[in-house]
This record gives sequence, structure tokens and C-alpha cells, in this order.
Amino acid sequence: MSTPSSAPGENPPSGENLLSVENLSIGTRGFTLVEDVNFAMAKGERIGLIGESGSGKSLTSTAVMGLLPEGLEATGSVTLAGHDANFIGAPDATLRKIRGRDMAMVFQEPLTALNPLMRAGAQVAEIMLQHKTVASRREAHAKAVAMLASVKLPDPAEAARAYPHQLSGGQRQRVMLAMALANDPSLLLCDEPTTALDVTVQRQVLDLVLESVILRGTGLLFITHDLAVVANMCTRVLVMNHGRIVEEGSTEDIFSRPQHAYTRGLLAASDLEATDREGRLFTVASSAAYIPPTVEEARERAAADAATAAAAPPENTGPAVISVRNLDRTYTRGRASLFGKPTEVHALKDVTFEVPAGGRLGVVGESGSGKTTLLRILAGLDRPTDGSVVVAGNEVAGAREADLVQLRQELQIVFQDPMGSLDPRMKVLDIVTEPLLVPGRRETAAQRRQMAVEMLEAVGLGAETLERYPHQFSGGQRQRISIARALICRPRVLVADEPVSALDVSVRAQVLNLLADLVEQYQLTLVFVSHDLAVVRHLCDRVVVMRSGEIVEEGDTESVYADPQHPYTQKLVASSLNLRTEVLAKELVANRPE
Amino acid sequence: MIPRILNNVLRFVVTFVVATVMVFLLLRAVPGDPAKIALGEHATPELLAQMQREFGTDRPLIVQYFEWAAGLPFGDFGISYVTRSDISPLIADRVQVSLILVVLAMLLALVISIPFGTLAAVRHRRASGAIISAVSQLGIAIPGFLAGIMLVVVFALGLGWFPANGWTPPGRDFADFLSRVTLPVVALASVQSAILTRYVRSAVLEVMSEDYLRTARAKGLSPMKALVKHGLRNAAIPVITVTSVQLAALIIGAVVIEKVFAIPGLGSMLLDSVANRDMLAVQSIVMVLVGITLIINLFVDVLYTVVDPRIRKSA
Amino acid sequence: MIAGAVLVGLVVVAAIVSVFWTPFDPVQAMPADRLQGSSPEHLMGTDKFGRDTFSAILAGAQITLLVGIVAVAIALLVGTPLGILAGMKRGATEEVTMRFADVLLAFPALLVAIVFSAVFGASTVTAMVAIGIGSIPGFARVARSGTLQVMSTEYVQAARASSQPGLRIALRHVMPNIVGMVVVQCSVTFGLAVLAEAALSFLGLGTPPPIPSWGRMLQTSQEFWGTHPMLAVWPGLAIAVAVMGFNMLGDGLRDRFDPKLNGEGR
Amino acid sequence: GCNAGAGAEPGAAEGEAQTDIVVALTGEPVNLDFTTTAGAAIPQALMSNVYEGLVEVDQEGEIQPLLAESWEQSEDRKDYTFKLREGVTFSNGEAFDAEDVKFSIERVQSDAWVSGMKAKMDIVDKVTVESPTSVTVSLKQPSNAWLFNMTTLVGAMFDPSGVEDLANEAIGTGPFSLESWTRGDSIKFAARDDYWGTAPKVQNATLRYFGDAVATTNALRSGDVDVVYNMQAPELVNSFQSDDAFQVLEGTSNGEIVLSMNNKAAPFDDVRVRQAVMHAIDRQAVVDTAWNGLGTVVGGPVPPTDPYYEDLNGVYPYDPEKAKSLLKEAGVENLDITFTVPTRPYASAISEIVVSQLSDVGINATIETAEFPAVWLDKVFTQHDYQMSVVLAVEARDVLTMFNNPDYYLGFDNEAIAPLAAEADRADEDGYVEGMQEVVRTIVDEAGADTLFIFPNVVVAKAGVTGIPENSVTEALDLTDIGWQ
Ligand SMILES: Nc1ncnc2c1ncn2[C@@H]1O[C@H](COP(=O)(O)OP(=O)(O)OP(=O)(O)O)[C@@H](O)[C@H]1O
Ligand SMILES: Nc1ncnc2c1ncn2[C@@H]1O[C@H](COP(=O)(O)OP(=O)(O)OP(=O)(O)O)[C@@H](O)[C@H]1O
Ligand SMILES: [Mg+2]
Ligand SMILES: [Mg+2]
Repeated sequence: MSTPSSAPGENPPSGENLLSVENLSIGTRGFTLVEDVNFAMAKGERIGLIGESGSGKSLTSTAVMGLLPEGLEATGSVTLAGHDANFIGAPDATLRKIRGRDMAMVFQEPLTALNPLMRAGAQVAEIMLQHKTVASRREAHAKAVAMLASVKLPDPAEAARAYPHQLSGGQRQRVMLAMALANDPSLLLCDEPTTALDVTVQRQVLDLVLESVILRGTGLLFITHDLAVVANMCTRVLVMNHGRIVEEGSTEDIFSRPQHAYTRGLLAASDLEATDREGRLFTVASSAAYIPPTVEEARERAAADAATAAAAPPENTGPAVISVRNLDRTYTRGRASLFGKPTEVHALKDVTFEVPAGGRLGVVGESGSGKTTLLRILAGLDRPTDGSVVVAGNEVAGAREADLVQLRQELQIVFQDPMGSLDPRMKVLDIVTEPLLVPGRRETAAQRRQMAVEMLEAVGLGAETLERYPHQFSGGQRQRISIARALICRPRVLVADEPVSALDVSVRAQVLNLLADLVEQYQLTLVFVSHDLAVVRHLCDRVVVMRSGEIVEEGDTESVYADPQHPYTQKLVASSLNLRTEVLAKELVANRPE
Repeated sequence: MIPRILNNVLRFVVTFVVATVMVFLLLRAVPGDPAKIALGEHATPELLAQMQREFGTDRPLIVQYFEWAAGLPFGDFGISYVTRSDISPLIADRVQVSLILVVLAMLLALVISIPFGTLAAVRHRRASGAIISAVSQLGIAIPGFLAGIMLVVVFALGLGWFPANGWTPPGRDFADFLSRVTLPVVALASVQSAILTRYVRSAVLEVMSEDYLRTARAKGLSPMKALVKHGLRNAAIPVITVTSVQLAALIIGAVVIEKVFAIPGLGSMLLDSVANRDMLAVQSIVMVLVGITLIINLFVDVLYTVVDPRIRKSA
Repeated sequence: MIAGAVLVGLVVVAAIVSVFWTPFDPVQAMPADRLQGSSPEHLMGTDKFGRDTFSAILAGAQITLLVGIVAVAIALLVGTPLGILAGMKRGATEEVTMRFADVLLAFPALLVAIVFSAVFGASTVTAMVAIGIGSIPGFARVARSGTLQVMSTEYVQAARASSQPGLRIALRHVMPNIVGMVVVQCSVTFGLAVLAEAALSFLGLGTPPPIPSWGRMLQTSQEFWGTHPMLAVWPGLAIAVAVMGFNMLGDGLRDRFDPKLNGEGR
Repeated sequence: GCNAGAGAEPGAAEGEAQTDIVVALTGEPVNLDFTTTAGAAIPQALMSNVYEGLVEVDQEGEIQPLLAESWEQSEDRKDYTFKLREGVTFSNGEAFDAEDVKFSIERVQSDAWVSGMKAKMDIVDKVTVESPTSVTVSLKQPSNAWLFNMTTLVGAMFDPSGVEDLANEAIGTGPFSLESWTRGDSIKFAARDDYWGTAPKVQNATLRYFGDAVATTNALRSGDVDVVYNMQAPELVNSFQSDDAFQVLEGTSNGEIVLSMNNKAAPFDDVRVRQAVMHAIDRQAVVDTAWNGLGTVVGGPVPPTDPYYEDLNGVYPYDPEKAKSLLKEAGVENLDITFTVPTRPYASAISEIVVSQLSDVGINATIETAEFPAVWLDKVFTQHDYQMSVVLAVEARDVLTMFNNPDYYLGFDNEAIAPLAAEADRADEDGYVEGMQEVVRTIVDEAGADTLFIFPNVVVAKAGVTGIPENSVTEALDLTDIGWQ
């Protein structure tokens, strides 16, 4: 895997100052959200801004653009080379001439960031027309198509005519990038530009951004919570916490010699390959013992990995708890008319696998590959079109709702969104005990309450939380409540649909550790869906790789990683950015002169 | 697109048929025999029977229904036994009047409410925005007929600028038509524009918080230009929805204004027909209204697809 | 929101007070006192029967509230379950209920009221029921779209994944979560009902005399526009206050329940 | 007079002779066929203007010749021989002669007429054509009422070739021909140049129909109409009275406002309760508050224009105490009744004050509105399902219709009436008047119904309009004499 950052021919930062931010503070009346941020960016420099959710990353970048939301006030100074104006407090008319021309921005959610009613090409052309960097409308369109080509859209002329909804997420983000780069700005701000994208697509977009800025010598301020991405993209890193920059330094320094406890915590929690003495992931709390990756250690580890892969892991030969045979699920949709032909979507095609009792199966695959559909069928929330699914002795296919009650005592599900999976209007007690309120169960209210208390304790929450409402909890705590709900009726199987992908890295490790513990403790069979290979690798012993509704590869986690067979799996493995690998790559570059 | 329209047509037919049955049955429950009314105070059982035979109201319901329903697709509503004349041309005249009134009022309301609603949204933190909002609040709270009466009192009786009431078809004397249509249209539009202003405002406010507007600003567009170029068309979708719903409701809802301005519209025809127990006419008016409502829906649906490419795709 | 609550409160207080006390009997004609202007005795003057307008305005609040409450109750009790049903059950049930709502939608309240007044005679009850029926589609739509939202959430998936029966999902999850939208709809419909009642009374299809009703007061005041305009002003003002109150309350509630608008409603 | 601009300046057209008149009315006909459709609107528009009878009633209530130049009554007062006017043609060009009289009268008796009014022709035994200009009508028995009835719509003369589509076309011998009818708006008449009598004062006359009274006066103010006839919003009169540009005529009509009490049902089956109501109601106060003092309080069901009118106000003076004691006597103190009020402006206005006055004597009346005509006819009139109601009885000389038929909705049942009435009808003119007065007194004594007042015929017109029939003594609105100064 070649990282473009190590590509030869890169111009080192010239040292000339491009952007300086001094004493930037942002707040509402009497309430400071971002405090005293100072940094400078040299021409062509690439700075990463990391920190957990709500730390003020986005506010900082919007303040630089002069686009703070109404009601927020900024103080301090932001200046861009070539312009006298301090962006803070400058009239909008002044900033308007700079925005889009000398500095541009790519936002996180490409679907909502593009006008849904305007063709992609026109949106790209608009930025040029606005700043009159092209002579005519026709030229703008020609240039727009050229820009779309330069961001490697397959058929740029066609793409220019498309509306945003006709493009995939990755394509939309390319359009955003084409737009941002159209006037060749000296500064590009990217606010989590790839979090909404698939791993493989993310990788392509990141490479594209990197390539583009390097080619043009554009300064880049890159916001992300993903440390691996920063390591890949940036030369310098700013770490933000609670509205302040707590640490700043070159990528190598920050990642291998973090000074601030918060940085270390972040780093430790992000590193899913490092475990403490008990084999558990590091959390922010336990990060003191964490040792950042070094070249030597990495080499050893690589060797060890190869060894594990070679040595066949103990085959789990228990009886199958889940047995899926020739599963098909076809959705008919888009039938806008009673006469029109319905379009068919094959969400699942001939899927067959088994999970033995106590097995931990990871399911990975790109967005839309059918992962969620598979889980929904397992949980009896959706019906297969064809094939058979037996879970803990219950046939799911063709079962009536009443027959599924038994199944659901045996199998429970945990969802992705920690907020959306809890009814905001119910107390924790009611949420957690809900699965007990089914025909056939006879617990009294007092018994249910007792069970809830025990369950909450098992997931690390106290009995005092029973009477609270979901919004009074953090994301990680909410996910614990979801887990408590899933486990209260002691199921044998737990299926989880991306349970940690909406969580901050700092809590992700906690939840993963908890899951691992509970699986052990309750002897659960686990089916775990994730797009994050590292997570699956940490938690699961087997993995199936899905693509377009089909299983393209199946095997032991380690061997699939070490030696992917199917081209898609290979691409997937290659695309996932791994903190260690990235840091090591940086270090190698940095250490080269020695 | 074509299947989408076909589908709408199918729905149209289903809704229409359901409505015919509902309306027919409901109106059979109406007390007050049209024969009795025609005979008035001196009815005798023999005369009544004779009249009912003449009207055909003594036949089985199902026969009456099918006879009536069979003509509907051809716009043939039959001959009213109360007025003894063909219903269709009568309704056609009235519908024309109502549509002119309502469409003009809606257009005027849109012309007023789009700029004001937008302004109210853009300036929502400033006094001017608050004033527009307050005025529109007040506008909604004033019953339409009161607005009509006040207009008559001030502009017709007081200043004498316009005739107080009455109607002239545009084809006969256009200048007179204009002078007569002005006040009722303004009365209708004043209330409608207040309603629409609020919808425009909220739609624009919503759009203003959209990401793509931020993108447009990031391109260097001024807030106003960003809103006009990127926001308004997006805001149009909810506004189209309300406009269509209001348009349909107003065709009968304008009856109070018709009454104030003595305009022979569909609403007043409905009132008269009900009073005369002209069941066929009532049925037919209601069906025309259902038809118009559904056609408006159809039209709006097409409009959506023009405005919104996302809908075009899903067809 | 507060302003709206105050205005609505005003109407409610007027209605309650008038049950126990009004300065004069609002129904009692006093031919000797007819058509008086405002005076300390008759704050808002008297009408052509010599009845005290202020008393009538106070008592009229009762009818206004009654019509609003009953109409809203009908629309709420029919429309909301229909909407929830349509939102929870896909396929035929949804199609049928929504077609039903479509048909109803083609019958605006005024049309229903006119036809109903023919069927059942013009009365307060007819007006309330007609307005209620005319408002059903609004509730059905709001409830359906709310239900669709709720049904797509993961907490409902979770409930289904533990075999919760549909009714319990409707009661425990759907209803509490759409209650905000429905309350807003109630408030808005209330305002519309007040206006519709006024329009019906204007057409003579509303509350029969002598029970004071603002709409009918407006209607009868027409004869006096030239001579005693205040006879129209008072009921007009009362209607405006009530409608504005409910609308502003609705806006306020909407903002409460919809944080996305962030303190801004329409 | 449809142009707003011209109408807005009253003085503009005065130089040249105005040949058009626009009269505003409330209550449009549903069709033009009064032979099968009840209601006052059709004869109001068509009688005297398009259709004419052999005889007519003048403004004083006297019967005058019209298509008949003169008539003779036989000794036994059963045969009437009419001498017809010559040179009379229908608007379709056909000549009017004795055959048409025979045709028209016999048609009333045939199935072609589907109207309760046709009963008024039951008394006719046969019609004999003596010559083209002479016709004899033989009655089964002498009748004072019949000749008067011939002035009403049953006496209208039709042409045999002109009765095909009576609902939409009207062909008569009158001074006007029907030019056009825009439903929901207006009926236009054009003066006939081949009219036999004095030509109308105007060339074109338009009846414009409005939904309510306020609209009519608004139209008058803004110049769209010239006359508002039978104006239904009495309070508006005041502002016109003080304005020189307008004239106000306060005529009478032959319509009585009858506060009806169901004589056949409790509590009004007790004469004392009915009498209590008569005493409880201050009729003058009713007129003053509900109808702005316009209207005549007469105390009995006969308008002053009828030959047998007399003032009966003294029979039941306003006396709440008396009313209370009568109620007490009847044992119905604190009486709860339902008051079924038709949806007409006069009815709702009157009902409010009546309810208030009744409550003063301890009768608690709850108003229930009944849509007029549909529901009212059905419920009150046909099914007699009511306790108290109020209605304007517009039919001319309708005392016997109302009180000489126990099955009538009033349910007034007094054996004394029928022989008295028959006697009077057969008697000579003086005997007729005397006999009828006795009938009326009997009715009033028994408190058959409370005639609140005689409905006024209020006309508001531009100052320059002349010849407006001030009193509405017939069902017709005669446009012939209306013209400009
Ligand atoms: N318009 C606003 N008004 C008030 N507070 C705001 C506003 N926008 C953001 N905040 C607050 O400012 C803080 C910083 O927000 P910001 O969006 O910069 O975080 P972030 O680091 O980008 O987080 P994430 O990774 O979730 O995007 C948060 O606590 C947020 O709640
Ligand atoms: N209810 C549905 N109706 C129609 N199509 C559906 C439905 N649910 C899912 N699909 C389609 O089935 C395919 C598989 O969807 P699924 O949600 O299982 O993917 P996924 O692998 O979970 O994706 P992601 O990673 O984005 O969650 C997709 O193309 C999706 O659009
Ligand atoms: Mg952010
Ligand atoms: Mg999924």
C-alpha cells in the first residue's frame, strides 16, 4: 500500500505564511464554545484538526470561512495571505470575494451540501461564474466538466448533467471537491469529508484530496475524528478538546510521543490493535499504560500476525445456533405506478453460512451490501423471499408473528444509533424491561425492576439511572442501555448492527470491551455487523465479506486479513486506514535521512 | 413520469367513484322531499305522488344512482327536477366564475406572499420581519367575509372607487369585469396571502438552515443571492402543496365572499341548491368539486416533478 | 407562545366567567336600551334588541370554545388513529385509509357543513361535527407522517425485535412521540374552527339565536355598518383574538417540539 | 344600468330619458313554472309583467278589469260572463281569445297543474265559450273568493302553444316579454311594442337577485340597481331616509307574521296557554326592535287592504301579569317549549325578542332553526312536529286557508268556523265582509295564532324613480308603471 504522502516530488511547505489564526474565541452571549485558538499555516501545509465530537472543530473552521451560524460571535483575528482584512468582523461583502476563490470548503454530508434541484455541473460552474474566473457561461461549463474529470469522475460530461441524487455518495463528494478546487484556492478546508462514505470510497476520496492539494500547493485544514486519516493526510496536527487546542505538533511527534493526556487517551482508544495486559482495549482511562507504536514494535507485531495467520486457529465445532441456507431477499420498489414495472433490488442473494454456539461472526461489506437486511431477517423483522433461516431451532422463514416470540427470547438486536434506538419519551426502566413484556413471561413489576437493576449494573450503569430519560445520557451510556435491553431476557444470540460506528473513539473502546465481556459472561453467540475492519478483527473469530447481497469471502478473521482471496476483500483490506500502519509510514519517512 | 400520471389517473377514478357513492347516499338521507318543496304549502298525497313520479324520485335508489353516475364521465349531470333544466351548463357557468375568482386571488396572494414571506424569514431576527409576521398573523385571524365587508364599506360605499357587488363575465365587458372582480379578489387574497406568507416564511427559514445554502455562501454568494438562486426553488415545494390545498378548499370556501359580493359562484349555487333540495345539482356540484380537487392534485404532482428532479427519478 | 397562551387564556376566562356571571343577561332584550354606544353601564354598548354587547361577547366565548373543542376532538379522535393506522400498516390498509382521507380532503369543512345543515339542520352541533369532519384529513396526515418517522426509528425496530404487539407499539412508542405534532395540529385546527364557525354563522348555518355567537353577531351587525360600526368591531376583535391566540400558541408549541427550527416557527 | 361608472353618478343620465330600470330582490325563483312549483318568487316576477289574468287587484285591494273589459254575474251569482278585451296578443304573436280562457281555467283543473293552488279552481263547474270575446264561467256554488282568486296566479292566461317549457319560458299577454334569465343573477324583461294596454314606462326592466338584503342596498348605493323592492333589512332604511338621492317607501303587504302555536299539541292545546302568549308579547315592541318599527300591528290575521279588515289590537293587550296568571291557571308555570324558527331574516330577528318576552312570563323557549323552505315545510308544515314557530304568510286572503282546516299545521279546530265561512262566501258583498269579520273574531278569541304584525313592503329607490307600487297587495311586482321622472 503506497501512501501518497510518501510519494516523491512533494513540495515541502515553503514556510511562507498562508493562514494565521490568533486568539480566536467563539461563543454565544456569555458562553464560550471555542477559546483562544492560535495557529498558523504555511503555504501548502496540511494541518489536521482532531478532537472528539463537540470539541469545536467545525466552529473553528466555519469561523475561518466567516460563516459562523447566526447567534454566535467570534473574537480574535483570522487573516489569509494576500488579504489585509481580519476575517473576524470584516463585512460580508469583503469576505464574499475571498470565499470560494482563495479559500474553499468541503463539507461532511455531500448529499445535503449540494443543492438537490441543480445539476452538478451547474453547481461547479457557479463558483467560477461568481468570481468571474471564467469569461463566459459556456466556458464555465466546459471548465466544470474538466474539473469533474480531474476529480476522476468516470463520465464527467454525464456527471455534469446529473442531479445530486443521481450520484453516489463518493461521486457527490468528488463534485464538492471539484467545486472547491475550481478557482484554485490557496486554502482548502475539509470538515470530515469522508465520514459518510464507505471505507473503499473514503480511501479514494482521501487520496484524491491529498493528490489535489499537493499538486496545487493548496494549504489544507483537515478536520476529522479519525486519527488514522490524519496520520495519512497531514503533516501537522492540532488536538482540540473542549474548545481549546491542547496539543500541537508534527504528525510523527503527536502520534508517537503524545504529551497531553487527552491526546494519549485518544490515541490509545483509537488503536484497536493494542491491548492491555488483560487483553482488553485501551480506554481513555487506562491510556496511561498505552505505548504508542514504534518501528521496532511494529515489525515484531507484523511477524506475530503472520504467525497467527499461518497457525490454523482452533476450529469452533459446536452445533450451529444460526444456520442460514440459500437466503434470498428481493425488494420491489420504485413502483410508482400500478402499471409500471417494479424495479427489483436483490438485497440478499443465495446467502449461506452457519454460526456455531458461542461463535462470533463479523459481517463486513460496503454500504448497501445487505448487512442490515441480513440482520433484520435473523431477528424476524423482515421476511426472506426464499431460503431458510434457523435460529436456535426456530425456522424464521414463513413464521407467523406469534411463532417468532420464542425466537426473540433467544435472539436480540443492538442498533447503530445510540439516540435513535431508545425511545426519547420512555424512562430507562421501561426501555430496558420492554422485552419482558411479551406473552408467556410472567415477571411481576418488582421482579422486572430487579432484573433491570442487575442488567444495568452488568453494563456498568447504576440503579439510579432507572428513572432517567435517554437524553440525559451520553452516546456511550445510551449504547450500554441498548445492550442492557438486548440482554435482559438472556438471549443466546446477540446481533449487533454497527453498534459503535456512531460513537466517539474514546467511548468506542469501552463499549467494545463491554461487549467482549458480556459475550463471554453470557456465553452469547454474536453476529456483528461493521464496516470497520479493525473492529471486526478485534471482536470476531470469523468474518463474512458481503458485496451486493452476496457473500464473497468467508473465513477466520485473521486469515482473511492476512491473506484476502477475493479481489473485493483485497481492496477492502487495502483501503482501510490503520493507525499503526500510517504512523509507521510517517516515521519511516521521517527517519529516512538517518 | 407517464406511469406516474397514469397511476394518478387511476387514483383519481377510484377516489371519484368512492365519492360518488358517498355523496349519493349522504344526500338520500336529506330530509325535505323536493316534490314537497315544489308543491309548497298546498301539497296533497295525490299531487305528491304525481310529482315524485315526474321527478323519478320514486324509483329504487340503485336505478337513480346508476342513471346519474352513468352520465358523469361525459359531464352530463342530468336534468334537475327542481329547475327543470340541464345542470351541466349551469354548473359550467358557476365553476367558471369561481375559478376566475379563486385563481386570481391565489395568484395575487402568491405575488404578495412570496416576497413578504421571504423577507420575513430573512429578517426574522429584525423588526421588519417581526412586523410582517405579526401582520400575517392578524390577516389570518380576520374572517374573510369581514375583510370583504370592510373593503365594500371603504372602497365601494365610502370612496366609490368600485361597485359594491355584482359580477360581469370577462368576455362581456372586460373593464367592468375588472372593476367588479377587484374587491372580492383582494378580499380573498388578503386572507390567503396572510396564510401563504406564513408558509413561505417557514419554508424559507427551513431552507436557510440547509447545508447547500452554506455551500453557496462558501462559494462567495451573498446571503440574498444564495437564497434566491438555491433556496427559493427548494422552498417552493411545501408552498405548492399548501397552495393546491387552499385552492381546492377555496372553490367552495369562497362562498362567504360570493355572498358578500353577490357573485354567482359555485358556492352560492350549492347553498341555493341545498335550500331547494335540488339533490341532483348538489350531488353534481360536489362531484365537480371532487373532480377539481383531484385535477389540482394531478397538476400539482406534475408541478412537483418539474420542480424537483428527485421525484422525476423515482418514476 | 406566551402571547398566544395569554390570548387563549383570555378567551377561556371569558367563557368560564360568563357561565357564572355576565353584567347583563346576554339573551334578555331591553327594547328601551337598543343601539346604545359604549358607556360605563354597557361597556361595549347594546345591540338592536337592547342586549348588552359585552355580555354577549363574554358568553360568545363559550360557543367558540365549545365548537373548537368538539371539532378538534372529532378530528383528533378519528384522524389520529387513522393516521397512525395508515403509518403502521403498509399496503392495503394504508392505501385504503389514505384514499379515504383523500376523499375527505375533497370535502372542505364548509362544504360538509352546508350539506350537513341540509341533512341535520343548522345548529351548533352540525357546525361542530362538520368542522370536525373537515379537519380529519389534516390530523390523519400529520399523524401518518409522524408515525412513519417513528416506525422507521430503531427503538421501534427494537420493540418489534422483542415481539411487542402492534397495539403496544402504537400506545407506548408512536403516540407519545407524535403527541407534539398532534398538539400543534390541535391548536392550529382550533383557530381554523373558530373561523369556520364564524363563516357558518355568517351563512346562517351556525349557532341559532338567541345563544350569543361571535359569527352571528358579525352577521347581524352588517345592517349597522353605516350607523353603529362598533357592533361589528367587537365580535370581529374577539374572533381575531381567539384565532391569533390559538395560532400563536400552535407556533410556540411547534418550536417547543421541533428543536430544529430553533426558536423560529411560522 | 349595469355599468358601474354610469351608475355611480346619479345625475349623469338625467338629461336624456332613462329607459332602463333595475330592481333588486332577494330570493330568486328556481324555475319559471308556478303551475308546478310553489313559492312567491315566480309570480312576483311574472304575474302582471308577463302573465295577466282577466281581473286584477289595485293598490287599494279592489278588483279591477284587466283582460276582461267587464263582467256580469248571474242572478244566482254562480255564473260569471266576461267580456274580453280585443286586440290582445301573446308575446309569441298568438291572439288572445275566449278559447284561451277556457284552456287556461281547465288546465288548472287538469293534471298539468301540480300545485296546491289548483284547489282554488275546484269550485268551477264549467267554462263556456260564448264568442271569441265572451266567456262564461259557471261555479258549483256562489263564491266571493273565486273572483278574487282569479286575480292571483291561478287566473293567469296561457296560450295553448306556449306551455311547452313553462319552467324556462314564459309566454303571456303582459306588457313585458321575458328576454333572458341568467340564473343566480337576473331576469331581464323587454317592453313589448305590441302590448294592448298602456305601454310600460321603460324599455328594459331587470330583476336582479341577491343573497341578502345588505347586498341589495350596497348595490343601490353604488348605482348598480335603481330600486330595492321588499327590502329585508329594515335597519338600513334610516340612512336612506336622510339622503336626498334616495326615496324610501314604507308600504304594506298582505303578508302576516304569524306566531304559530301547535293547537293540537301540549302545551298549546290549552287555549289559556295560547292566550297567555298573546298577552305576554308586546307586539309593538316586537316590530320596533326586530323590524325597526316598520310594519303594522293589527291584532288579527287580516291585513288592512283586505275588505273584511278590522283593528283587533284591543283583544289581547300586552299584559305579562295576565299572562302569568293564565299560565298558572293552566298549571304550566315555568314552561319549557321549543321554538322552531325558519331560516329567514325576519324570523330570526323576531325570534330573539319573542324568546326574551316569553321568558319574562316564565316560558322558556329554546330556538331550533329549520332551514326554509325545505326543513320547515317538512317538519313543521307537513309533520306538524313543532310547538311554536313563526312564519310570514304571504298568500292573499288566507284566513280560511289557515284557520278553516283542522289538518292545517296550526291545528286550529273550531266547528263554528266552517259554516260561518261557507255562509260568508255565498253571501253578497256586505254579507261576505260581515261574515268574515265574525270568522276572524272567533279565531282571535280562541287565540288560534298570534299575528305579530303585517309585514311592511319597504322600498328604497333612487330619488328619480316613479311609479313604484308602494303596497304589495298581490303576489306580483308590477313593473309597468315604474319609470323615471
Ligand atoms: N449554532 C450554535 N449555537 C450554539 N452552540 C453551538 C452552535 N453550533 C455548535 N455549537 C456548540 O459548539 C460546540 C462545538 O461544536 P462543533 O460543531 O464545532 O463541534 P465539532 O468538534 O465539529 O463536533 P463533531 O465532531 O460532532 O462535528 C458544541 O458543544 C456545539 O454544541
Ligand atoms: N425496505 C426496503 N425496500 C427496498 N429496498 C431496500 C429496503 N431495505 C433495504 N433495501 C435495499 O437493499 C439493499 C441492502 O440494504 P441494507 O440496508 O441491508 O444494506 P447495508 O449493508 O446494511 O448498508 P449500510 O452499510 O449502508 O447500512 C440496498 O440496496 C437497499 O437500498
Ligand atoms: Mg463538526
Ligand atoms: Mg446497514
